[in-house]
Amino acid sequence: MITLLNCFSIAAISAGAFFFFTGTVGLLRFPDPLTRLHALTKADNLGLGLVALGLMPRAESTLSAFKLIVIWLLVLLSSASTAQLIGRALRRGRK
Amino acid sequence: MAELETTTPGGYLLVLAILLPLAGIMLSFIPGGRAAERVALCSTPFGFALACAVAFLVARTRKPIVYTIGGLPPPLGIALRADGISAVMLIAAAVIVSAAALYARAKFATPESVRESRSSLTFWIMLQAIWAALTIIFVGGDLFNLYVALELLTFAAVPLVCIDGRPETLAAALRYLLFALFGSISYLLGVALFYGANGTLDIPLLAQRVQATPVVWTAAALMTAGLLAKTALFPVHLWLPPAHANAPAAASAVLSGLVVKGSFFLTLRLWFYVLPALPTDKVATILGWLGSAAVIAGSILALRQARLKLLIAYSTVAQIGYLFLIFPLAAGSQAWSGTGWSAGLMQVLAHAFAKAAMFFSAGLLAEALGHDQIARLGGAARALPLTFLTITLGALSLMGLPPSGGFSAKWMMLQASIASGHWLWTLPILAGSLLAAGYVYRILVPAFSDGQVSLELQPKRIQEAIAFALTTIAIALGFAPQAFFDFLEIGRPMPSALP
Amino acid sequence: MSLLPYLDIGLAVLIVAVAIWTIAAPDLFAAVVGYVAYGLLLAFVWIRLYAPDVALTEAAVGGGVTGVVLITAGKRLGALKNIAPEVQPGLPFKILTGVLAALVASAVCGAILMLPEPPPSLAPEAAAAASGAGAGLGNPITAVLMSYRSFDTMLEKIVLILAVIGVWSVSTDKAWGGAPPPFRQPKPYAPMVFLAQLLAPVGILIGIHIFWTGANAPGGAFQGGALLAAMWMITMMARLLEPPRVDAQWLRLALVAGPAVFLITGLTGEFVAGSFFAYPPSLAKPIILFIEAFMLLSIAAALPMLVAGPPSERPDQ
Amino acid sequence: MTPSVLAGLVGAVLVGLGLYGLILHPHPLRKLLAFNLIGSGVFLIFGIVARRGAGAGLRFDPVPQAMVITGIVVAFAASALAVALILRLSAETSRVTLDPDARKSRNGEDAK
Repeated sequence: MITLLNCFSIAAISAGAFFFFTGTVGLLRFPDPLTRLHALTKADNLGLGLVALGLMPRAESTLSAFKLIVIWLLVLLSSASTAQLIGRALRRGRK
Repeated sequence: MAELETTTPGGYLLVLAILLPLAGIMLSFIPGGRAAERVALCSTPFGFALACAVAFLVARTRKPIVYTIGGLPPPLGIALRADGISAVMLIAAAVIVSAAALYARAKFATPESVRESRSSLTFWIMLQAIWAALTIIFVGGDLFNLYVALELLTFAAVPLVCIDGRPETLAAALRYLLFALFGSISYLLGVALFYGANGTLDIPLLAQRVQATPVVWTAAALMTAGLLAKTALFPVHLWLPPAHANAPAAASAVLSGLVVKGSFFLTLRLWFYVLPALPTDKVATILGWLGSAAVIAGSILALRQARLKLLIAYSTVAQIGYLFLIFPLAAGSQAWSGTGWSAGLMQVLAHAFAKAAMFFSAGLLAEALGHDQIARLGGAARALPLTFLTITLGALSLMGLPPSGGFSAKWMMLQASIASGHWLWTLPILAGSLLAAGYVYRILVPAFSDGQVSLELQPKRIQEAIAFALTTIAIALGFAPQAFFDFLEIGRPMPSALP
Repeated sequence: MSLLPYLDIGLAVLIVAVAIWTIAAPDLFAAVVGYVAYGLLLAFVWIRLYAPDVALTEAAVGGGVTGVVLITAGKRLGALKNIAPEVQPGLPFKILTGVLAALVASAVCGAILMLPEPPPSLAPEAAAAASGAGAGLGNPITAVLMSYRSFDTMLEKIVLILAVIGVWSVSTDKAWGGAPPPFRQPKPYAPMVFLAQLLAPVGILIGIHIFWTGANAPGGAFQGGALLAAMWMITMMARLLEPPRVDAQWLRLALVAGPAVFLITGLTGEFVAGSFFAYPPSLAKPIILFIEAFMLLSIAAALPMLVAGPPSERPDQ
Repeated sequence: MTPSVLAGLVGAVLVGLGLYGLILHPHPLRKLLAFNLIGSGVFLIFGIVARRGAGAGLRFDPVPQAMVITGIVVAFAASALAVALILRLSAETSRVTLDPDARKSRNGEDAK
C-alpha cells in the first residue's frame, strides 16, 4: 500500500515537474507576450495541481491535505485574474 | 554563569521616562489637531521632572540605576540603565525639547481656520518622538533595542527637515534619510556579528565576553561607520548642512543640538562601555584625526557661507569634530583620561545648548528681516538687541572664550592633551577656536555696524527669552563645580577594574 | 547522498545574479521588477535556514508589500517625461567604489567564517524559560517577540505609526485631511473586482488563522496582519473600497490600537506581575494573544496606508 | 559547505553589492533598491547566526530570528517613507536628484 502511494506520488510530482518545465520552455521560446502568458498559466497551473495531488498522500493529516487543495485553488484564481489583467494591459498598449 | 542583574530601587523611573513621550505620541495622534500641541506641552514638565528624579537617584546612590523589563534579566531580556552621563543627557534633552516646544508655539499652533493642519500635527508628534527615541538611546542597555531607537530617531527627524515642503527641503530630507538608513543598517550588521560572536547584546555582559578577535573588530568597525554617518562626522557630513539649515528653526535646534548627539552617545557607549577591555589606542587615534579634520574643514566651510543658518549648520560640523577628540583623550585609565572624559561631555552639553539658542535666534532673525543673508545684516544688532546678545554669548561658547561651557570643554581638552604627551591634539583645538572666531566675526561685525534695517516683523519677546535662557545655560556650564564632573564618572567602566 | 547541496548552491547563485541585475539593470523599472523577484527567492533561503516565520514575513513584506510600493514608484517615475538624464559617475570613482564594496564584503565574509565554535546561543535559555514568561507558547519566536523582547516589538509598532505620519506629512497643506489617491485608474475592471470579491473573504480567514496559530506554529500577528493588509489593498485596487481620509477617527484608532494596548498592558504588568511588561505566568498566553489581536489590526491598517502614500489634492469622488 | 555558511556568504556578497549601488547610483530610487539589498544581506547574516545557535531541542536560536522580523518591518517602513519623499520631490521639481546645487524650483522661491 505504502509503496503504491509512493509510486503515485512520484508519478504525479514528476508529471507536474514536466508541465512546469514545458511552461518555462514556452515562456522562453514563444514569440509574443500573449502566447507566453498562455504557456505560463495553462502549463504551470496543471503542473502545480499535479504536484499538490502527488503531495497529498504524504500529508500529515487530512487538514494538511485539504490545505494543499486550497493552495492550488488560490493559485488558480490569482493566475487566472493576473492573466486577464496582463492581457488587457497588452491590448491597451497595442492600440 | 554570572549572576543575573535585577532592578534597582527607582528603576521604574526609566520606564516611565520612555513611556511618557510614547504615550504622548499616541494621545496626540488619535484626536489630532490642537490636542497634539496641548499633549506635547503638558508632557514636557513631567518629562523634565522624571529626568531630574533619575539624576537625583543616581547622585544619591552613586551607582547606575537599572530596570530589567518584564523582570526578565539579560541576556534573554532587555535592561535599561541610567548612569551619570545618561542622567545628564536626559536633563539636557528635556530642557531643549521643552524650549523648542515653547518656541515653536508661534509657528506651529494650528491656525484658527482649520481643525488640523499638516505641519502642526507633524511637528508636535515628531518632536515627542525625537524625545522618546533619545530617552531610549540614553538609557538603553541592549544593542538591538538601541537599533530600534536609532530608527525611531530617524523616522522622527526626517519629516521635520521637510516640514515646510519646499523642494530643497525635500531633497535635503531625502539625502538625510538615505545617509541615516545606511548608518542604521551598518550598525545592525555589527549587531549581528556581535551576537554571533558573543551570544548577547547586553552592554555589560558583552563587555565581559568580548575578546580582540577579527569578528569583534569587524563588528565594531561596521557599527562605528554607521554611527559616524548618522553623527555627520567629516567626511560623511554632507547631509547635515542642507538638512539643518533648511528645517524650521525650532526643528533645527533640536536636530543640531540633540539628534546628532544621540548617535555620538552610542559611539561612546560602544568604545567606552562595550569594548573598554580591548586595545583601542589606534582606533581612538583615527577617530581623533577624523574629528580634527572635521574641526578644520567644518570651520573653513562655515567661513565661506553666505547664509546665517548654513553658517551655523557648518559650525555644527566643526563642533562635532571636537566631540571625537574624547576618544584619544579619555581612552584608558591614565591620570588624564578623567579630564578628557569631562571635556568631551562638557563639549556635548555646551554645544547642545549654545547651538539650540543660535538656531532659535537665527530663526527669529530670518523672520524679522525676511532673509538671513550675512552680507545684509547691517545694523541688525541695534534693531534686535536681545537676539544678538544671545548670538554673541552662544558664539562665545563655540569659540571657547571664558567664561562658558565651551571654554571649560576646550581648556580641559588642552590640559588632557598636554598631560598625555600627545600635544599634537592641541593644534586642531586652537585652530578651531581661531577659525570659529573668524566666522563669528563675519556675523557680528556687519550686524553691529551702522546701517538701516527694516523689520518685517517684531519677534516675540517670549521666543527671544527662550533663546537667551538656553545660551545662559551654555555660559553657566562654565562654572560647573567639580561635583558635576564626578557625577559624569558614575558608572563609567574602568579598564583596569575589568577581569 | 542528497541533491540538496546542489540546490542550495543553485539558489545562492540565482539570488546573487538577480541582485546583480537590480544593481546593474540599465532601466529603473527593470531593476524594480528584479528586486521583487529577488524578495521571493529570499523566502526560499529562509526556509532552508529553518526560519519559516521569517520566510513568511519576507515573502509578505520584503517581497510583497515592498514590491507594490517600489513598482508603483517606478511606474510613476517612469511616466514622468522631464526627469533629468542621469549623470553617470566616472570610471575612477566606479573602481574606487568597487574596491571599497569588495573590501567590506570580504571583511564580512571573513567574519562569518571566523565566528566562534561552538556558537554562543540563547536557544537553551529560551527553551528553559518557555515554562515561565512565555508560558504556553509553542512558538519560541512569538515568545521572544511578545515576552522577552516585547519592548522592541512595541517600539517597532511606534516606528510604523511614525512612518505613516511621515508619509502623510509629505503631502501639501491643501490636501491635508483628504484621502490618498485611489489605487488604480478610474474604471474598475471586472476580473479584478471578481478576484477581490472572491479572494478577500478567504484571505481574511487565512490571515486570522496565521495569527491564531502563531502562538504555537510559524506565523503570528505580523504575518497575519500583512495578509489582512494585502486583502484590504486588493479591494482598494478593485475600487470596491477607497482609501480612507487621513483624519478619519477609526483609522487613527486602528493604527494606534496595537502599541496602545501593548503600552497599557505593559503598565499594568507592574501591578499584577511585579514588573512593567511582565505577565502573570498563568495568564501569559491569553494576554499575549489579546495584545497580538490589536497589533494585527494596527498592522493591517498601517501597511496599506504606507503603500497608498500621502493624501492627494484631488477632491474625493 | 553547509547551507548556513553559504547563506552567510551570500549575505556578505549582497552587502557589498548593495553598498556599491548605494554609493554609485545617482537616482534615489536605485539607491533605495541598493539599500534594500544591503538590508536583506544583513538579515541573512542574522539568519545564519540563528541557525548556528541551534540547540536545546530547537533548530534555531529564536532571538536573532525575532530580530530579523522586527528588522524587516522597519526596513519596509523606511522604504515607504523614502518612496513618498522621492515621488513628492519629483512632482515638485521635475528633477530627481540629490544634488543641492541643481535645485530649481518651479515657483522660484528665494531660499530663506
